[in-house]
Amino acid sequence: MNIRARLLRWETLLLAMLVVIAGLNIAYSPFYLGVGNIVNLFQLSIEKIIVALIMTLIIICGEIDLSVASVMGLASCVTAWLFQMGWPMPWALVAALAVGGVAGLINGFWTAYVGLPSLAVTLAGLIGYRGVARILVEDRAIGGYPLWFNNLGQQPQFGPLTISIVIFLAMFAIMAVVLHRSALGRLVYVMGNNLQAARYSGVRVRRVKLLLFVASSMIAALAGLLYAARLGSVRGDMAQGFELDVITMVLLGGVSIFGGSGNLLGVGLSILVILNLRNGMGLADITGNTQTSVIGALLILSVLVPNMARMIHTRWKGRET
Amino acid sequence: MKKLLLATAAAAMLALIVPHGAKAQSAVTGGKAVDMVLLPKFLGILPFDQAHQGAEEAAKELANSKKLQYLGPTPENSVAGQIEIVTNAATQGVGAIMISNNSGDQIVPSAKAAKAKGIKVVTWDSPIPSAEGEDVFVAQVDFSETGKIMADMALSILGKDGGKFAILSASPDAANQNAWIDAMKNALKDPKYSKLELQGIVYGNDQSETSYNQALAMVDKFPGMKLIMAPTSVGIVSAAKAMQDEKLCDKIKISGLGVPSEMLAYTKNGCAPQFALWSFVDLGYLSYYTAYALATGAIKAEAGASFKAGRMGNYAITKDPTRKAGLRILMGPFSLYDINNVEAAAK
Amino acid sequence: MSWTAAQQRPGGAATAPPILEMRGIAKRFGATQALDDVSLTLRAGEIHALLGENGAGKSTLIKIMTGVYQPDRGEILLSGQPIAIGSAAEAQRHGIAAIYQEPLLFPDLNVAENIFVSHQNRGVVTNWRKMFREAEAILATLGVTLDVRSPARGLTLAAQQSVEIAKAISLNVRVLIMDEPTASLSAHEVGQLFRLVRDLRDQGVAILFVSHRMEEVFQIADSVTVFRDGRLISTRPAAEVSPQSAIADMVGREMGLFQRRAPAPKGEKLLSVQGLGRTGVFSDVSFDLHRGEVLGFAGLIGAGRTDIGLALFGIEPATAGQIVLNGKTETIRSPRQAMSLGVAYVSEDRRQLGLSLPMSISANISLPVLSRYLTRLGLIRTSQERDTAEGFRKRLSIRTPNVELPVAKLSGGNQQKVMLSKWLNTHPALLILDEPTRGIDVGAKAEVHAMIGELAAEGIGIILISSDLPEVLAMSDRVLVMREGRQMAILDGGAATSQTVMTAAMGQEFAA
Amino acid sequence: MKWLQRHIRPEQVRELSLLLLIVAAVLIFGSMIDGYYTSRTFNRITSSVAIITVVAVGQTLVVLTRNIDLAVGSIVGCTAYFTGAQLAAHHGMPPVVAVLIAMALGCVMGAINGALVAYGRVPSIIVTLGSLAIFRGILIDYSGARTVTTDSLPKWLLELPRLNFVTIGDLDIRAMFALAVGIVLLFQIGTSFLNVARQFYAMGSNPDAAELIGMPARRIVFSAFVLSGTLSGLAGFMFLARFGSITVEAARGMELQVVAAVVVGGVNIFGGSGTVFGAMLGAIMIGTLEQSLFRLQISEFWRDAILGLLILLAVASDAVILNRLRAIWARTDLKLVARDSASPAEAKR
Repeated sequence: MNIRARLLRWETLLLAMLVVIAGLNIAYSPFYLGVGNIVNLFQLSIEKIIVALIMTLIIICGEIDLSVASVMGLASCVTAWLFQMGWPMPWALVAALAVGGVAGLINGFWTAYVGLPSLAVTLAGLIGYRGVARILVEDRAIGGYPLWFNNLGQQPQFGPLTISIVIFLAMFAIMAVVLHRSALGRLVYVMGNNLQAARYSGVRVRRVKLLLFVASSMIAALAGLLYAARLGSVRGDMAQGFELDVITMVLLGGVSIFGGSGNLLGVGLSILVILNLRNGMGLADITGNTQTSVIGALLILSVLVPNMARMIHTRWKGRET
Repeated sequence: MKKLLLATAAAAMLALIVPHGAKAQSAVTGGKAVDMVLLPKFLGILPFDQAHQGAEEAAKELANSKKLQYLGPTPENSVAGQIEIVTNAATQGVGAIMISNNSGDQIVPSAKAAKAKGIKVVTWDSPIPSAEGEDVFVAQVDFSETGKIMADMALSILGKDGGKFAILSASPDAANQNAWIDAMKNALKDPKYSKLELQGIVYGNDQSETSYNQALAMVDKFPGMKLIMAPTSVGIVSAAKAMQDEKLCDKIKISGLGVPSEMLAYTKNGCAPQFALWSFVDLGYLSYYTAYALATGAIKAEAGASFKAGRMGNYAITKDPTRKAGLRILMGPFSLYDINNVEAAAK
Repeated sequence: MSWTAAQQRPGGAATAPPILEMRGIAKRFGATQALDDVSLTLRAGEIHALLGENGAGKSTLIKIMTGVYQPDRGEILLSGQPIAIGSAAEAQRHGIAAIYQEPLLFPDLNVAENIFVSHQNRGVVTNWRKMFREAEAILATLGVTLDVRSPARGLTLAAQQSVEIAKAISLNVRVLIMDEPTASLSAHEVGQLFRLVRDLRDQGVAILFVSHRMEEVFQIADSVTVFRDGRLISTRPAAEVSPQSAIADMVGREMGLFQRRAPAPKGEKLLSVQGLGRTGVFSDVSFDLHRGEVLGFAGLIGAGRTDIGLALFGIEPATAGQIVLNGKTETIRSPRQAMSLGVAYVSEDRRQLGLSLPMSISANISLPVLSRYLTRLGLIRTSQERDTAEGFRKRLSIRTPNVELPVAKLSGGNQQKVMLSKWLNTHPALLILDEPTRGIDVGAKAEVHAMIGELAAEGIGIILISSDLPEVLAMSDRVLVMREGRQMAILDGGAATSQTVMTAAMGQEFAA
Repeated sequence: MKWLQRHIRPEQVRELSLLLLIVAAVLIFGSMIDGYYTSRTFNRITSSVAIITVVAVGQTLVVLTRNIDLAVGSIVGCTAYFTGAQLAAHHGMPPVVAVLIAMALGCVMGAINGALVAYGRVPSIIVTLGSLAIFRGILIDYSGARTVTTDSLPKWLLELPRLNFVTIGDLDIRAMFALAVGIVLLFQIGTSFLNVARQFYAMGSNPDAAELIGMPARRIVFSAFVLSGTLSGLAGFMFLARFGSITVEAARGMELQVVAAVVVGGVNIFGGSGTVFGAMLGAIMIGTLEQSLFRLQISEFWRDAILGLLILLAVASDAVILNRLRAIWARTDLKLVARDSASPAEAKR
């Protein structure tokens, strides 16, 4: 790859954005560079970015999982409900992960084995899993978990890092290896590019899809539990609406919604861009709709500006000859 | 001069209702620079904006050179957004933060972290249920009182013979609505209200379209229902509109908590003959005074402390009887609105 | 079928007025000079064949003529007037239409609408009844029976090509460009197509005909132009050109046409199929295949040849009959299982079903047997992958700077070789080749043929499904002829001639 | 039967299976709920789906071109609020002007999306995910946290939802529902018979081919978004009329309801196939489930779980029915083609 191609790469653009945003943050807020702030910056969105990693694989594979936020909610509600019923916390956690796995099996079964579009299946899941969570906790807020559980989400365990951040970093490394070095990752790309060709090459496409949906839901369940640990209290609306934020991160990372292209480096950078932007704006007392509008505009501009540059470039070139 | 007289008169009157055990009032001296954040449940809703006005008014009176930051999340991101704002405020090391808590106990870890950094955490409108991480809650009204008021309104609308009614709430997770509904259920145990029969609770998620559809559906689901009690300003308007559109106002009345300017038409045409609310402007004003007093060290967050909150007069911190723990400042009282006073209040 | 220009009209059309003149056209893509000072004249009532290996610049020229690309230099004259063709729509307004090698249909629109979709002056409102009627009429002149109301999704390649042709005919064009229109047609359909092309020619349409099938070119063309490496090598009346000289011009050296493969010694019995069938698709197919044998599958498109391949490979499993492989009765249910039994199926549609185009050559080749390239942790050993790919690059002379290149950047012939490599890498005992030379140039074709011979000699049993009859005849030891889902005959190499095969394919039963 | 199969394709009766499912749902609910078959039930369902249906028509057009418009909820909210504010300020405004204002505003917002997608070449999901937030943000700023209240609106507007278009026996067909059905009919006929509209299908079916044969690809995508925006604007007006009090939260999350209606209605999310009629049936299907579930004597907390399950079942059984139909057609097709192709060959001999 020559230098120009490298410069025009999506990841380079994201890196440039990240540098600019970090620079502005440093310039405008004395609090930005504090260790506590940097930890908070991750910590405040840690569940979303964990889910964004597996969502990357799902979208590259040409599918989508809209039910992740509801599964997050469901998992935390299952734990809360079982805990309230008197289960020991560890078992309640295991049960919640298992419930996540079941949700993934349901998504995967209808998508891979019945052949329904994943958008439709997981849209039903978005409503349905949230509904099950609601049945479990109704209008209650359930708290009072053992201290060790709350500490998992709230207290630093590894130097200044919380266990969630460590899980995220580990999972990023694992996902990067899976996506870019392993057989599964290769199959994910192949299926996203051309599902029929994969099938005609003897790839067990159904099994791979099922696996991805199960992984997606189980990771979402884990993220839901981390969220519950961080907040220390569980309600029926846990993580509601997170799916759009997660998908935004993945798309800004340069992953095509039609599957087949994108990489984890891009998603990692896009996560950093969004988190730093949010943090910087938060420290500059910009919140609410202004913040979401800025991120929305960034999302559009990040694709629009390079496109426009390319168009102008080709038009100029056309004039030369 | 006249104003001053009025204010003094009001203060004197209020001093009478200040609860027992009030010590001598601490003086709240203005002119100190304190970074303060007012955090509504989310942006774009009238009551919170009114509270903001009240807080600004207080800020001006107290000549705080630091600008009051009115920061809030978007509605769809309320919980996570509130937590984020509290956390960032802690990072910035502001002096005080005033939260209309929409996150139940989920905000506790971040509020505790803020408190640990020496930030005064005042809640208003909606408290932290467990009171952990909270210095004091500025209660608009007594939450048990709310239940009684709602039962009273129901009885006065339905008449002595009572009748069946149902509740249209916000979301199942709305802590103050849940508290009020519980209070009402408690109140209903009083034989005075024995003729009132609660048929069920329905949720409109504080969205006008959902509330509207839910109100219509209630008509079918609860046969014989004569009243919809909606302790939410969004729900009550939508329910009233729904009954009006279906020409059911003769059979089914609407009541609850509503903003007079939004309810005017329905009170006038008899769909919603009576409803209640408190002044959000005053609530914002009082919250600011409280937070400022705490942040400047004029008072301490402990039962018995009292202070003079500008035009609103004297207030004291007491234990919150409606929660297991926590302190509160009770603003009160309710304003009841009906055909006689709604027009004036709507202006 | 004739191998020379026997049916050519005397005198040619060299004197007819030129309709479209391309003068000194040049086009460069990055470092590649795709076209270099090319001039070509198309005359009314003339079928002009354009020959050249893939990458010779034929497609670029066609795309310039249809307004997809703009030339860097040179001018285009239409009836003597210089014109600019800025877009496909503009080309259409000038009466220039093209039929591409890969059908460009709209899978969700029905057949009739596909035929009329590019009409600019369809009016405001669609008159479906009229459109169906006209579509049926046009297809009838083509001798094709299709349900014009059915969506184009799911049509076979041949049917799709028929729709493309119908589309061009419906436009009343003055210049018709046909880029490999016969690539997926069977001999019978080709005959009908040629009848139609001649009709168009007689109506004064100028036709540019691109094909890799020599015998067809000389059957129909009035004049022949050969491109090589973006340059025009020769333009001559067809009568003065022989297939051999044309090929020499194309590749720059002398080269033989299809050599009949010397029959290899028959090995033991590999596959025995008894009464194989799939409900509603094909039925009662029985044959044996020995190691080292090439069994040709001939028949019209849609006769069920591909479906047998798909059944043996487990994509669309058979519902009746018996498959005995290596002496064991097997029920093949999935491609995975088929592969484990040593079956490989090289699909006819390399873009849709064969390759993952944006991915590298090496990744495509290793895909079916990825497990072979894994470390114990399930990671891919890319160096080993690359070595395999390099091996095949040498063995099949795949022309590419390196094996990390995306397959999309290769020419059709080289893509086909990648496909072949991919399946050879599974070390198959039974290799099913479905149209292995569709749309690839003469040179590559010869290489594929040589490869088939080598593989057979190594003892692989090969099923060769092809609509290119000379190819089937030259390569096969025996030929199985299908018609409408039924097996019509199995002809021994000696008995298989174009005559006997066609008769069987058209519905005459032979005693095998 | 043969004749039927020759002239009607499964794709054309695609909506039939959904219609059957709706009828089945109504029958099942009817047997479970007392007094279900009343004009009131009909009214509840039709009124609740009218607005969604109008937006779903626009969404269908966008989805047909292989795009998606997630900004519709924000557009509906913005137009409802803005039109409401204008009507509150100018009571004498003629109804037509109010409708036009709403549609014009929606049109402008749709045009912004469309321009970015078609001419800026930004994927639609990115554009509309962004503008979903931006439009809502503009609305929150513009509103100054004020609510458009019912009493500030002119009387004719408030009476609009109660207006009957026609009354058949006990059934009142409300004007808003009639309007929605009218729009569906208009666009159904348009997309079936207008050559310009057929290009939407072509674009979504094979964008490369569309461009190659000289279709104005960008203009098609652009106009799909403009139409979606305009229809959302109209829906915004209907929203204003129906709900009266408009906060900045109006129609938040509607995009998911609309996408659900479109997907359940059988519009292929990857473009090229599906009809606006199907989208309406999808909206009616979901509306029926929602409204009927409410009538069941079950806990408020059980509704969403059952709704999710029913939507999944609807999509699945729809797919199953359609596949069955296709299989039946394919089998007869084969016979027909076999017979047809046999004849010319024999004639030749």
